Amino acid sequence: MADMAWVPTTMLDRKFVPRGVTRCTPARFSLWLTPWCLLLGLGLWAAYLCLRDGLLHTNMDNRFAFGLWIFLDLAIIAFGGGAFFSGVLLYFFKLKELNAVIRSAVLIGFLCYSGAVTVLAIDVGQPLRAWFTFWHPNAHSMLTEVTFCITLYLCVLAVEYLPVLLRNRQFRKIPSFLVFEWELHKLIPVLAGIGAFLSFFHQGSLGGLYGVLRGRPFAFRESFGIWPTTFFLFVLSAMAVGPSFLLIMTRVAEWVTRKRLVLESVYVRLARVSGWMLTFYVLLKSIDTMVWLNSTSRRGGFLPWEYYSWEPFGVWILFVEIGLFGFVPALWLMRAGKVNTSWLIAPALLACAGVALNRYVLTVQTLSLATLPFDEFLSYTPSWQEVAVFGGVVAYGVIVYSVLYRYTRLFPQEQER
Amino acid sequence: MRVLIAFLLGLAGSLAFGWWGFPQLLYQREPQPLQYNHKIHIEKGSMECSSCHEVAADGQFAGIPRTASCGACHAEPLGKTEAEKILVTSYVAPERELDWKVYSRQPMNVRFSHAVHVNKAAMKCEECHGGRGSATAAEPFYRNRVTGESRNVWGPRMIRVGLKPGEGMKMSDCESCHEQKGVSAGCLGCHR
Amino acid sequence: MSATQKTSRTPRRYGMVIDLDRCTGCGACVIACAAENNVAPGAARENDRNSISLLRVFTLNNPTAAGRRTAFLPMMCMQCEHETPCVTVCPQQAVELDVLSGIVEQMPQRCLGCRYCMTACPYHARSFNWGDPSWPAGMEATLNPAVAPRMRGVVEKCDFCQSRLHAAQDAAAVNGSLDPGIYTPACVEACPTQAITFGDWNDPEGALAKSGETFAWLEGLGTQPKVRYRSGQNWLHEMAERGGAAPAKEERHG
Amino acid sequence: MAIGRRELLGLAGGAAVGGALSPVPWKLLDDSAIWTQNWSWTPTPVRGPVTEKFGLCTLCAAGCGVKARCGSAGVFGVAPAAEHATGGGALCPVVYGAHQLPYHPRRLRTAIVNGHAVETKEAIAEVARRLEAAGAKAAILDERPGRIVSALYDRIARAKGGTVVTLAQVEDRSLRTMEDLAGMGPGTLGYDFEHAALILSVGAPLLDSWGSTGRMSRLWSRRVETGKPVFVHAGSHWSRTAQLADRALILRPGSEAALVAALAGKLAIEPAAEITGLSPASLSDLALRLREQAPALVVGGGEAASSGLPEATERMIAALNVAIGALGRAGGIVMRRPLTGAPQPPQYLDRVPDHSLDLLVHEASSAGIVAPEALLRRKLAAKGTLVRLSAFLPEAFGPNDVLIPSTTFLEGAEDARGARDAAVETWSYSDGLSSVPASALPPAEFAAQLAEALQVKVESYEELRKARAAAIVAAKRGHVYRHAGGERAEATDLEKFEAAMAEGAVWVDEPVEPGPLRAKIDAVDWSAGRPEQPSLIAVASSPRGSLSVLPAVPLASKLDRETRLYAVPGEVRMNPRTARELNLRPGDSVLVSTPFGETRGRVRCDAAAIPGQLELGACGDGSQLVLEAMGAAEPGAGPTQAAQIRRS
Amino acid sequence: MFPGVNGFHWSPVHIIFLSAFGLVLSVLLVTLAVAFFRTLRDVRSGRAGAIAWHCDFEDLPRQERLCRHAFEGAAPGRLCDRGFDCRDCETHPKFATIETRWPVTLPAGLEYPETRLYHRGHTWVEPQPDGTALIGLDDLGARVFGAPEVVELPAPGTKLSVNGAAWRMMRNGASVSVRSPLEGEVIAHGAPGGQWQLRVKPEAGERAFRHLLSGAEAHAWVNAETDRLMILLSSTPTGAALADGGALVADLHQALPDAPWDEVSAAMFLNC
Repeated sequence: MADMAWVPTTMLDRKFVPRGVTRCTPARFSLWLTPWCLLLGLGLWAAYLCLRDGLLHTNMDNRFAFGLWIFLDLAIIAFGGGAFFSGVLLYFFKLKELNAVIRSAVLIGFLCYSGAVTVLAIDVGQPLRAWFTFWHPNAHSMLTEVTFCITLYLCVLAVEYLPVLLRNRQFRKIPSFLVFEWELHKLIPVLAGIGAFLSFFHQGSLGGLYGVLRGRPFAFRESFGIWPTTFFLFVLSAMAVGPSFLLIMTRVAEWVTRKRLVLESVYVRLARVSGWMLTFYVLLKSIDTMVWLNSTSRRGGFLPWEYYSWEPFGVWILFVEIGLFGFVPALWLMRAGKVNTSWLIAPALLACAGVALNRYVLTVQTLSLATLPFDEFLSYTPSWQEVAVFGGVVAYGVIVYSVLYRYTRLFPQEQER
Repeated sequence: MRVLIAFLLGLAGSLAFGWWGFPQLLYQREPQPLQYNHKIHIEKGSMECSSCHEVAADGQFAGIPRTASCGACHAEPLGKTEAEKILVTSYVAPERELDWKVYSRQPMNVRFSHAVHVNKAAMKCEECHGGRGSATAAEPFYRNRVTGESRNVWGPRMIRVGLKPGEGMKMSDCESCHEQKGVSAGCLGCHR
Repeated sequence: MSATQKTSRTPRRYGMVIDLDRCTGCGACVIACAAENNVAPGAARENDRNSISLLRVFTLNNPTAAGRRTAFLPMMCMQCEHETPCVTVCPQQAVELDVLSGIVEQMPQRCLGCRYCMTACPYHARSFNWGDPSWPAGMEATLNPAVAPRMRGVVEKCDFCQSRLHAAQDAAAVNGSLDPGIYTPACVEACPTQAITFGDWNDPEGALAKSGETFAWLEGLGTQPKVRYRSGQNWLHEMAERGGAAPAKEERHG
Repeated sequence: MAIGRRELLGLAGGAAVGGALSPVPWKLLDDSAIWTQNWSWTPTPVRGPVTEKFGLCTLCAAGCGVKARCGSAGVFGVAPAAEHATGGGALCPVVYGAHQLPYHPRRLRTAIVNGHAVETKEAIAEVARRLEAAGAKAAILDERPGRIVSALYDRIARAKGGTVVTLAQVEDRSLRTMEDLAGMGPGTLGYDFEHAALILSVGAPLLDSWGSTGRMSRLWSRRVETGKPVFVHAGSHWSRTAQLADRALILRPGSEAALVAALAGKLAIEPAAEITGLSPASLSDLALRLREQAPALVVGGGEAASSGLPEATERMIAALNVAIGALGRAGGIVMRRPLTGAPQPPQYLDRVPDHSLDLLVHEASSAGIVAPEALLRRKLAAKGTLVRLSAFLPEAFGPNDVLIPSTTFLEGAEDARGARDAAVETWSYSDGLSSVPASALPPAEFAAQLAEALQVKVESYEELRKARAAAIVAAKRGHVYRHAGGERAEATDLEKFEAAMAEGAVWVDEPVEPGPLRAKIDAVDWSAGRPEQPSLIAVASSPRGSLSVLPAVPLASKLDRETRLYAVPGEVRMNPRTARELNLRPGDSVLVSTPFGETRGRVRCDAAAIPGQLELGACGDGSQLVLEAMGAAEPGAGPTQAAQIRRS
Repeated sequence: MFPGVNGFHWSPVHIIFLSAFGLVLSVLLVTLAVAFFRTLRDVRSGRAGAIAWHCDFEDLPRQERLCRHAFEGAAPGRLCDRGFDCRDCETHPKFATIETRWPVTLPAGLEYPETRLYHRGHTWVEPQPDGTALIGLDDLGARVFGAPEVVELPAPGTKLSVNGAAWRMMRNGASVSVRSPLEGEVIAHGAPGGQWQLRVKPEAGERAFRHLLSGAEAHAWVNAETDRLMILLSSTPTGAALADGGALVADLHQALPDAPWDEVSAAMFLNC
């Protein structure tokens, strides 16, 4: 497509576009937004149906209490882990290249978490009572920990993103905003610290959600300290997949905006960090699987091959998750410096697919397997409402990211070209 | 400077609405079918609480008596009061049930056992219902538009402090009394 | 379990022993339970996976050659005693193992409907109100006044007919005691062959103590269920030992 | 002071801070949570005192006594009456939800004549006119003969030259053949299971709400405790009784005659084994035990959802009973005194010649016991009309039929005699417990108004009831069981008797000393043909009695569709291998056709089903078509039919 | 969660759980509070202007952050990392000694008298004998912005910081805050439409004027600025072509009414 004149034309639009960077015309921008707005509309309509008549519009039932929503929530929260991990790497391990991508990371983290919380609000039978978890917390329950941490972390992410918002052309006209932004920017490492603390807990307790299920031998894991091993595996996998997801999103942003947003060294750094974490995660996961298959589930009276003797959950799913989506991307990402950087998106996608598959298996396969001898294997397919609601959340993410990319400076290195 | 004034104006406005306007809007006043006079029944009719609100032998609590039990004495008007005329003409004669607005009506999922509290724990009615038993007229009934419950459950004021008996019947009121007496019933004790 | 529940009387641990040889799978208990607990008649969309069934009777086929071909297994909430899966996972303490009666009590008015307890329960004893329960016109007159109908979006489970527990406690309170004693839940009253025995596991001379050798399902998980079963046919005992169901082998038809 | 954007921002900030410090957000948070508990569309029960009353269940002929819990809005719960002679503390599953029948969506509110609504009075006049016109070709179908209202029907029929008929329920078929062989009147024989050591049921669903559930359940409990009686079931498919029986003989469909002949010694073991598909060893072992484990008896009657075994097979079963000495022996088939004061027992509808009736008045007041529609149509002449006294709108009714609304469970004044299989007669009555809707006519009221319209002088219901009570007291036999206290009393004094009966007590007759009875069995034809073995057979799983009540009780879906305990109506259950052979997949909608009709359903695969058999759920809505397809109207069509199935 | 609610009891798990989250929440609130009060302190102590300039400087496009010595070729292409505050920049004296390499002539029609010192934000400073200094808009700035409709001058007595916001000018929608060339206290306002806008009392000593441009350096800088102006105007849809050597029109605003003046004036006066 010819490189059109990329100068914003309408007055209002030009007032907000940061100076010195070029953005497409508002017409083209709204053309880009329309499909996502339609998807958002469809999602809102499906959500309205679920809120009006209750969850009978979904295909979930008493045996499949968790379905597509919980699986995808866990997946996008794992992908949103890139925010806290790149924050830690930048402010504590001083990896200076990540400065180019930290604002986009924080925004992606915020969108993933707020999207997940919105889907949870619809997935819960009585959204108006959501505050009960804060008023009558059950400290033993993993879900209480998740609720507390995610709500707090959403505030932390919002505060972390505030400086970027305040640098917008119109907000900076009020000098005290700029000064507040400057002072806050100096304290960002503190926020990154508590962000990491919170993320460690809720990524972990999302994993712990399944590990503590004494009644579901497929998911039950022995405890290491006071948490089941899935607690630590989820944290590690979030750290591993966060940078990869960031790499993918930045590459997609470059492809959509047809601009060079970050330097090559940033991609190499992200890939290498993700590679190392993924290797560490896959090693621990293999050990944990061995322990689980041979001792934990046997004690519960379940034979290992029972879990994998039904279509479509054959033993292949275990090897795909650890092998194809585990070791292969890990080794590929670790050789980031030497291989062609533009191909790095492939192992990143594999890593993300691996973590998503892990969440899928723990959610859907756990519930489909029989726990009682006279049970039968069950299957579940999501209804259009479930897919539409999640489509709506993805659309919300894309719309907000596009708007904020246009009106705030997400990529400092963007103007280098 | 003007921004500060605007800020204070907004603050004062919303505080005024919150503490004075909102309660007016939240509760709607509903009339009782007739002005029942407890005092005259106790003194002239020489009755006490359990003659109408009695706990049956099998533990069932009669609650507000039905028209038939009023009809037992009031087949014809005994006195000259307006309320009694209404009772006889439009309720006892056509045997229509009185639609009383109950001040201490708890939601459907709450199980308050008068048998346990009155018979076993020998509590006085006044401890929870306050002076309603000796009132000469039915006090005005306010219903919360959102929850549908009577205002006597939350209490007359927005802040639930200094509540006299009969003014607050929320879960925390029952709990504090149970805590003092050291008899905690757990969820199953009071919910059904 | 709220530790500060100071017990005003000797706590009971209600439980059941169900004789699988007596149960003929007629289903009287299922309908009596639904009528007692104000469960709405199932709408057309409700099937065996999304209906409100606090008590369900499973059909067990005898994989071995010996003994009767089928046994029927009534299964409701097991009121698990140790590390109750649903109590430990509920984020807002809507489920509580009651110290005074051993019943696992579900509070529909505090339940968010997050359904985490339903994934935690290995016995599938919990049902969720996927839509608003609705009765045909006029049928509200047949609602049991002692039980509060639930609203949409909350989880429900068997609580050993707490309405009858409360009625028993009220009756006992009139003559001075707080102990509801051994009352009769709806399914026990309805069972034509008296297959379900309800009693108190704390009571050494009670009906449960005298019910001989009993077994429970999924005992390996260590949740100590309080509903136990009894049967003379040992193929049932063997099946109860095993955890998850083996893949559907060729069923015995002869 | 110019109001700029900054000032508006300040104002909004102030309002926000003020709002957070005011009770508005926090009170609304708490109130909205409470609002979700008190939604106006979540119904709340009516408060009020709870009382317990005793009543009579009229859903089927057994007539069990029930304890009803009544709140201020009517009956809200049903429980067994511990001491009732028939119920005896055990009821069938459906009665626990029957108190919701009065509010069934298909409740009939107005009378319907020729397709449009009329006043009940007019409908009665129309029925009277048609009865007048039909003369001898009119019949009144009374499903529960021996009640007081049956006497009214008897008088009306006799006055106009018509007849009173009844349905041959699954319990009647075996007994009536035995009564014919023994040359005794209908209703004079009963089963004495309590003393039996071995019960062989040929197709009869004994443990599936057969006869009166209470009696069979108590029998099953004694079986579990003492090991007696031993249940042996011979049938063509794994019915619930077969699954629970100590020994189940699954024989080739239609080969019951060969089995009975072999057991009676009239057919050699090898050919019989070859015809029935059973092993010779099991046949000879059963024949031996029938004679050794005395007292043993054989119960015929076939499946509930079919017209029962062929007449010849029933005669063979009666002869077998005589051969093993079960007739007239304790623990076998015993004599039963007819109910004192009851009218002449009516004849059976299936013995009425086909297409011989111009008018059939079908009194199915309390609930539509599954009278197969096809059987009624078959007995009516081409332009014959069906008059139905029913509390519910039937699934299908003819253009010139007459429908008259009636009372249902616990509404009208009803009385009930002993179950057909009982060894002794009982009698109890109860006045209605819940309010009768304006347009509904209790059966007694209907009979009285019909008699008045026909200018036939009949006594009133009260007088007949008093006469029956006086007759029973005069006979000085039997005892009265009172529920309240549970104690027994002599039936000697009329006032005490009537007071007890008004409270729902039950009168039980004296059992007859089992003396030897003779029956001519030499005339029985023992020829047992070889049924051809169709590749695919259809089987109807319809538990007899209460569960096959139409319309299904609102909560009955908890038994089939919502828990899969029984066969799900509208579903065709088959073994996965059979499904593969017919290349059908679960969920396909199919059309099952048999020689007598066809029915639609959805395929469901289940590893526990028998290869080569299609199991159709035959209770609840849509079961009329299934019954017709299973030959419920064809005499002797047998429980299983050859079937073809294709995707529809 | 709070005492007195449903028989709440302080079990160890609750203590750990709630104290952990209480801690995190309080850290978050404290961070926000610290940032807020530091801002108040900065605003009150007048450092707000400097801090605001520091943030703006970071977001200026690259070619606007060139070092002063890049114009006359001493350090071509070098970016300034101190926000144009050369007063205590140690590399500035080194570059100052290198003599200029490129002959510099002023574009036609612009006069930049020698007596004045020039600031990168297109303002000139003229020290007065009585120790104060006059500040006004330089020729290029005046031509670009033309006659402003509204001018908001800081009240006498306010303290200005180098590169901080001095005064604000608005003209049909394009509003610009002019950078202050000096650090000091405003003494008096100039007459509206007059040569100079502010009289300021600078801090003592030569150090106050070290970061201002004068002479040939200023001329080289003005040349670069006119080139930048041409690029800015040419990329606008109007595509006005300024042929080389053509004299600059007195008021560009009038000449090209539909140019994106908000963007162009922001670029010229170093607004972000």
